[in-house]
Amino acid sequence: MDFQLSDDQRALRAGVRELLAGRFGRDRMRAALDAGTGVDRALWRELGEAGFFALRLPEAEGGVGLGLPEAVLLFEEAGRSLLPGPLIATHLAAGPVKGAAQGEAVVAVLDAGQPVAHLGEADALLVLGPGDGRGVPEESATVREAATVREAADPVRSIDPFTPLWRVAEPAEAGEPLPRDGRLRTEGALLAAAEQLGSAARTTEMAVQHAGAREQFGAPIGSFQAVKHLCAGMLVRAELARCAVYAAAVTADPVEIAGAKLLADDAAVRNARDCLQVHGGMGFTWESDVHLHLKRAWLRSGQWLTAAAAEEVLAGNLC
Amino acid sequence: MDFQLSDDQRALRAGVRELLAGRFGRDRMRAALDAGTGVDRALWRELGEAGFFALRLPEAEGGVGLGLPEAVLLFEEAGRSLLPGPLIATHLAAGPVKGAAQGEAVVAVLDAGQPVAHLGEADALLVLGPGDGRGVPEESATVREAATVREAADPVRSIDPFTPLWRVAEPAEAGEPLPRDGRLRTEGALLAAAEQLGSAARTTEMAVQHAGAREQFGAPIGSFQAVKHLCAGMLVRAELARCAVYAAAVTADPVEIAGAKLLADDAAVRNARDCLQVHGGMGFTWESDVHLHLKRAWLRSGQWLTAAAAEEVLAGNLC
Amino acid sequence: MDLAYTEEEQEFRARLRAWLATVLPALPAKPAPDDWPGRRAYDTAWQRALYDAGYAGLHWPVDAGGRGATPTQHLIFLEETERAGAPYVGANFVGLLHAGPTIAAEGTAEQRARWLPPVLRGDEIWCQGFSEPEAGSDLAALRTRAVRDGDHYVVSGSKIWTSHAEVADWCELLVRTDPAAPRHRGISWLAMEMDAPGVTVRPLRTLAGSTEFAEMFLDEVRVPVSHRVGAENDGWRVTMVTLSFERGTAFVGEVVACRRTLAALAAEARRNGRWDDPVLRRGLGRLNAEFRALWRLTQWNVSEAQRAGSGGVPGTGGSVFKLRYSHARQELYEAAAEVLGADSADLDREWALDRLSSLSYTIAAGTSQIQRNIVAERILGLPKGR
Amino acid sequence: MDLAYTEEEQEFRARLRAWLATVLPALPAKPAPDDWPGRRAYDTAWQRALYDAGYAGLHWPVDAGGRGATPTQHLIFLEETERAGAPYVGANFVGLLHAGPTIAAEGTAEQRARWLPPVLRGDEIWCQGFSEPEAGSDLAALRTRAVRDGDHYVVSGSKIWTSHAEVADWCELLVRTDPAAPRHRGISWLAMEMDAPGVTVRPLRTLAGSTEFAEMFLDEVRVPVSHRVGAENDGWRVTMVTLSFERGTAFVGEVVACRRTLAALAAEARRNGRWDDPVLRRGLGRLNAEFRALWRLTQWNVSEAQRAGSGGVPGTGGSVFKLRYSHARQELYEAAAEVLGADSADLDREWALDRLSSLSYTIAAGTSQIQRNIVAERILGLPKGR
Repeated sequence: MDFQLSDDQRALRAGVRELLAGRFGRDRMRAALDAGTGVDRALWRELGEAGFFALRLPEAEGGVGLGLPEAVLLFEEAGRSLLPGPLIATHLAAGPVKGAAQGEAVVAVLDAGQPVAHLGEADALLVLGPGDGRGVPEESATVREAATVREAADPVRSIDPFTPLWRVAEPAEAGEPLPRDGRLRTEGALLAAAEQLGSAARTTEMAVQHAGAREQFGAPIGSFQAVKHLCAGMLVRAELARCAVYAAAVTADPVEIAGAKLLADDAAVRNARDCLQVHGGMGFTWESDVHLHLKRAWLRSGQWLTAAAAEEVLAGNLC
Repeated sequence: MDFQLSDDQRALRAGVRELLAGRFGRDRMRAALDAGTGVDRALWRELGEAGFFALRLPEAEGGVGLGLPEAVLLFEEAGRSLLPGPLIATHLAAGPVKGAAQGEAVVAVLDAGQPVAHLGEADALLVLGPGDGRGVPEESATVREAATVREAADPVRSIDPFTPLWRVAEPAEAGEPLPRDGRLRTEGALLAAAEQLGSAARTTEMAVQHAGAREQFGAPIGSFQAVKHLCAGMLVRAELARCAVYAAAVTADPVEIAGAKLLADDAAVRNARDCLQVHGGMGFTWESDVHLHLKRAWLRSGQWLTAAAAEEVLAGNLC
Repeated sequence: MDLAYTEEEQEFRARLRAWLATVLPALPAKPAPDDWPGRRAYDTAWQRALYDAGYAGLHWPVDAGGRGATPTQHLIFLEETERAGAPYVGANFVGLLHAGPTIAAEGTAEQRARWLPPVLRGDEIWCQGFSEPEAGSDLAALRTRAVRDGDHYVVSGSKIWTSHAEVADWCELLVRTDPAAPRHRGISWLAMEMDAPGVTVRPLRTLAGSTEFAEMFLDEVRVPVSHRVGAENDGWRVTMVTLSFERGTAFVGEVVACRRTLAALAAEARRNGRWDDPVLRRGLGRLNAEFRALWRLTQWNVSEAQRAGSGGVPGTGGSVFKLRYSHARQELYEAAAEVLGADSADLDREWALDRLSSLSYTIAAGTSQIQRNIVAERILGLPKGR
Repeated sequence: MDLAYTEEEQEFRARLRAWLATVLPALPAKPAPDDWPGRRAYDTAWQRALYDAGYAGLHWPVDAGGRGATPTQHLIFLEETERAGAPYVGANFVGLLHAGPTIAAEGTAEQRARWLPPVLRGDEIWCQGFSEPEAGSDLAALRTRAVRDGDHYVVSGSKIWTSHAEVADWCELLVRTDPAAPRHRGISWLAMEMDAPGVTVRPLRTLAGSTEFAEMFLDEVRVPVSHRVGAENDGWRVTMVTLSFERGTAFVGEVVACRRTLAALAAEARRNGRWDDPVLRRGLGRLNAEFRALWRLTQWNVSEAQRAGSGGVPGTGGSVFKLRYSHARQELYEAAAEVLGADSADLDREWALDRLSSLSYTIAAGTSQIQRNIVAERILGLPKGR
């Protein structure tokens, strides 16, 4: 047993972090926010070239041939950097959907009852089967063209400025069946958990940085226990979520993935909340990045596997 | 509107506090604990003389002729002082059960599914009707002799050293019907909430006293924010519960009583927990009084109206 | 413990209710959130209506032009106006609830005569210039400087979190007049005209996307010395006297509104089927207990203030209320998100924007951390420090 | 990220499992909690059995008589013994897990030869005399005095929270040898014989009604200077070196036990019908996530220690674990009380006493408040102070 990152995994993580810092650092991120850019097609292709989407495709099929643990490291970095776009769906569609692996296609996801993120920019739609994560086995997903679905869809004013949402009618006709093994929902949940982990770790850093720099009452606010203990709680949440997410990536066990999603959702939302509290009034401004983490964390909590469904999976596992 | 204690109410509260300080101060309380005394018959009669049980009986029937608000002040003091015995049941039985009003009789309560507190010392048993607080209307209670029930009962090793418990078989035959208005369960819940409030306020005082006196790292521990904020949270819980309990006593509204029980249970249990945390290792000793408050608070949370039932009552009220 | 209203109080309520029933239907449509002139006009028209009906300055002392109402009458007023859906105090907030009372308590006869009547009539709007970017929780660390130049102060610095700055006539300003004095001793309270040269207002966008607040930049703004209320360097005491005496009514309307929201959430949950989830349903039940108790705590504090007489009660009791209330209200909107499910991501759905705004409750007007310090030190008497 | 055990580790596990299957059925009945001689005999017999089978001092360095096992092997050992229901380390705890490693790291050759073998063989039992009534979280405030008198120290003072004091042979004792020095600089580490004149042990009753701990009163107890480990006045460093290097294995058995308890709670809830309450059921599901993650965090910390080599890892990582674990375990017993309903008041029901004991988890061995300070200051680098 060696439950630590391998040298290759560390190198992979460092590479993605560097790529995102260069291509989607804070200035570009805020510029994209101001411009209302959802998916930047050029960046999407660069992500494709970097193997973001083809990561788990076999090398024989033009992929990188890596596994879920490596994918989790990538999506953790995406969560840290607030990278927008339907990354998970496009990653899951790599292979079956033409162009997804290369970042030529943008693939969004349709999960019944949920608004569709980035429908306006998507080429194709992954339609999840009705498996609800509560023991009902997941049915095979299908693929549809985005354009036809968009015709009967209405844009929603999204709470997350980086994630445009569309409300769609339930799809009447079936799409193309996907030659996958019915694990899309659980894999999606795991990758969303990885994004949440990245966000939770990032807001911890932001809170610590602010607490060390901001002075009130003649001292850095981080020297007051009230602030100090908020930050400590954030680290604990992020680190426990990290172990849950990494282990779930190694085992790919649906129960472990449910636990990872539950803890990572919790860590992302509560850490963003605490980060905002540590930032005080400054955290309440649009200028601050804290709210971008919080809003995305809220959205992700409702996607792929909700807390209620995850808790039922985890309870069912006890018997 | 004048939602503050009247002069008479203040005098009543001061009187009871004085009575209990004299008759059940800390030394006597600990002596009773060491001796394993449950109900002290002499004290019970003194409580009777002071009007503890006859408080709400009309003066024409030999009572004091006061109402629920005054009763709540009395039971709050009982909760503060850790006074043991089936106070609520005896109070509720005053009038219908001979000797209860005077403190000559000890009346315990039988609530289906619950262990019976102080059965071994009781003369009579108030058998609650099956109304469950969730909207099922409360059926009339009955009264039975304690001795016959005791024959088929087994003593339980009680978590609260002041509250001996007995497990009883469900009563086969009905007892004497009680000429009351089917409000015993709600009134019992309110008085239990008052006891919880007294306990919550007392553990707040204990924590503050300890935090001001105990020095660690060269300063009173109450000067550290971590301890300070625990104490502040305790006061907030106790004061909110106080307003809920007092208002429920004035209105006697079952929904308001459900809210009062819910908040007072929460305040008593969580304040005792936080008080223990503030006391550190010393709070973990038998010598400390903190655990006596916690154990009683746990017991009371399960009596008369549980959190689950209270929440359903309060939810039902929203529609 | 008496929760029944006196005959006089009931009459007051009935009269008010009758008046509201007459005037509210005739109100114009509410202006858009970013239409500042429209909002000013709307809010001041409502203040004028209150004035004409004898409700302006209800809680102000009679000698300041107010009605000298009891705290309970003020509570009834706030409860009934909220219930009836009357306009909120809005742009009149600072004038009626802070600057006005400060001037009434500490101003000269001349100052009272100049500034108080226009507030009551809705003729003039005030904003507040207290917070600064570098002085958030630590208000006394404020740096905006005022240097005496003859019969004027020359004021430079910046302020933040100023509501209605775009349309205010006056600003109650805390400035440092003696940089050498201990932090709390070198501060003065000034009334600054918002159209004075050197005042720049820049809207501040919040995370809710709105511009409810502004930043204010002061570049050598000249303020007459006669616009100082209280003695020079005594501004901290002047403003704290007003801040620290309240009558328990600060959140009356909000609690009423929260209880209405909670009932609406239950109705929506029944409609969309989520009511069948006991976790959600019992959570709403618990919130019902919270807000009912917060209402009772309000009545408790108001009754205490009523007994204390005109002095009001120290604001520390307000910290107990604010601590619980701000967290309960945030939980209310989290519950709303649960009820809405996936629709909670839709900003056009009810409660979605409220959820965002509610994030400030544990920060604004004293963070929960500061409030806990106040409760622990000033009510419980725990030692200061650390 | 590799969760698979190596072939060598799997063999180690298989051998251990086979051995446990042989010896456990032959164990005598467990003694009563208050039968101290019986408990000593039971625990030391088990240690002797481990010694004979080659498992004693598994994690000790070979040159101290240990087996030099890797952290992962130690994890496997603790996991398997807990799973199999083997006796807990019990009375051997301090000797094997603290005093022994301290002597191994800081003792002279003579001291190692004298004290280590009897610990490994289960011949001698140690207890710990660190905490004092006036020095709880603030351990360095200890007051027990040791005054040099020729080749002895004369020790007077009192200690608290000493487990197994009634039956221990030796006590690892922290004493103040230089009252004039800064708090951390005047402390020495002594090995004290428990039957020395002047040592009085008084059982300390906890809120659970049991006497797991004792107070120890020292009245001019003479301890040979040769029983001091490390230099005079260097005892703080001596003991912290041992405390601050752990290999992530501190709570392996406990996490395994919590997961077993959780499954048993689910089974009981199914039996008594409370499983149908979604609030309770989903709460158990959430605890499943917690304890699964705590198990993974354990494996993470152990793997980190394994990579770090013989030095182990700084104990700060342990603070992250302990913070979450102690709260999760308290929640576990609150869930147990929910499952039991009214029966939770019955001390003879399973989990009722555990619930009481669990109240100490957020206090003992560093309160959660102290742990948060450690995490904030030593891991996150926030400024000390306040």
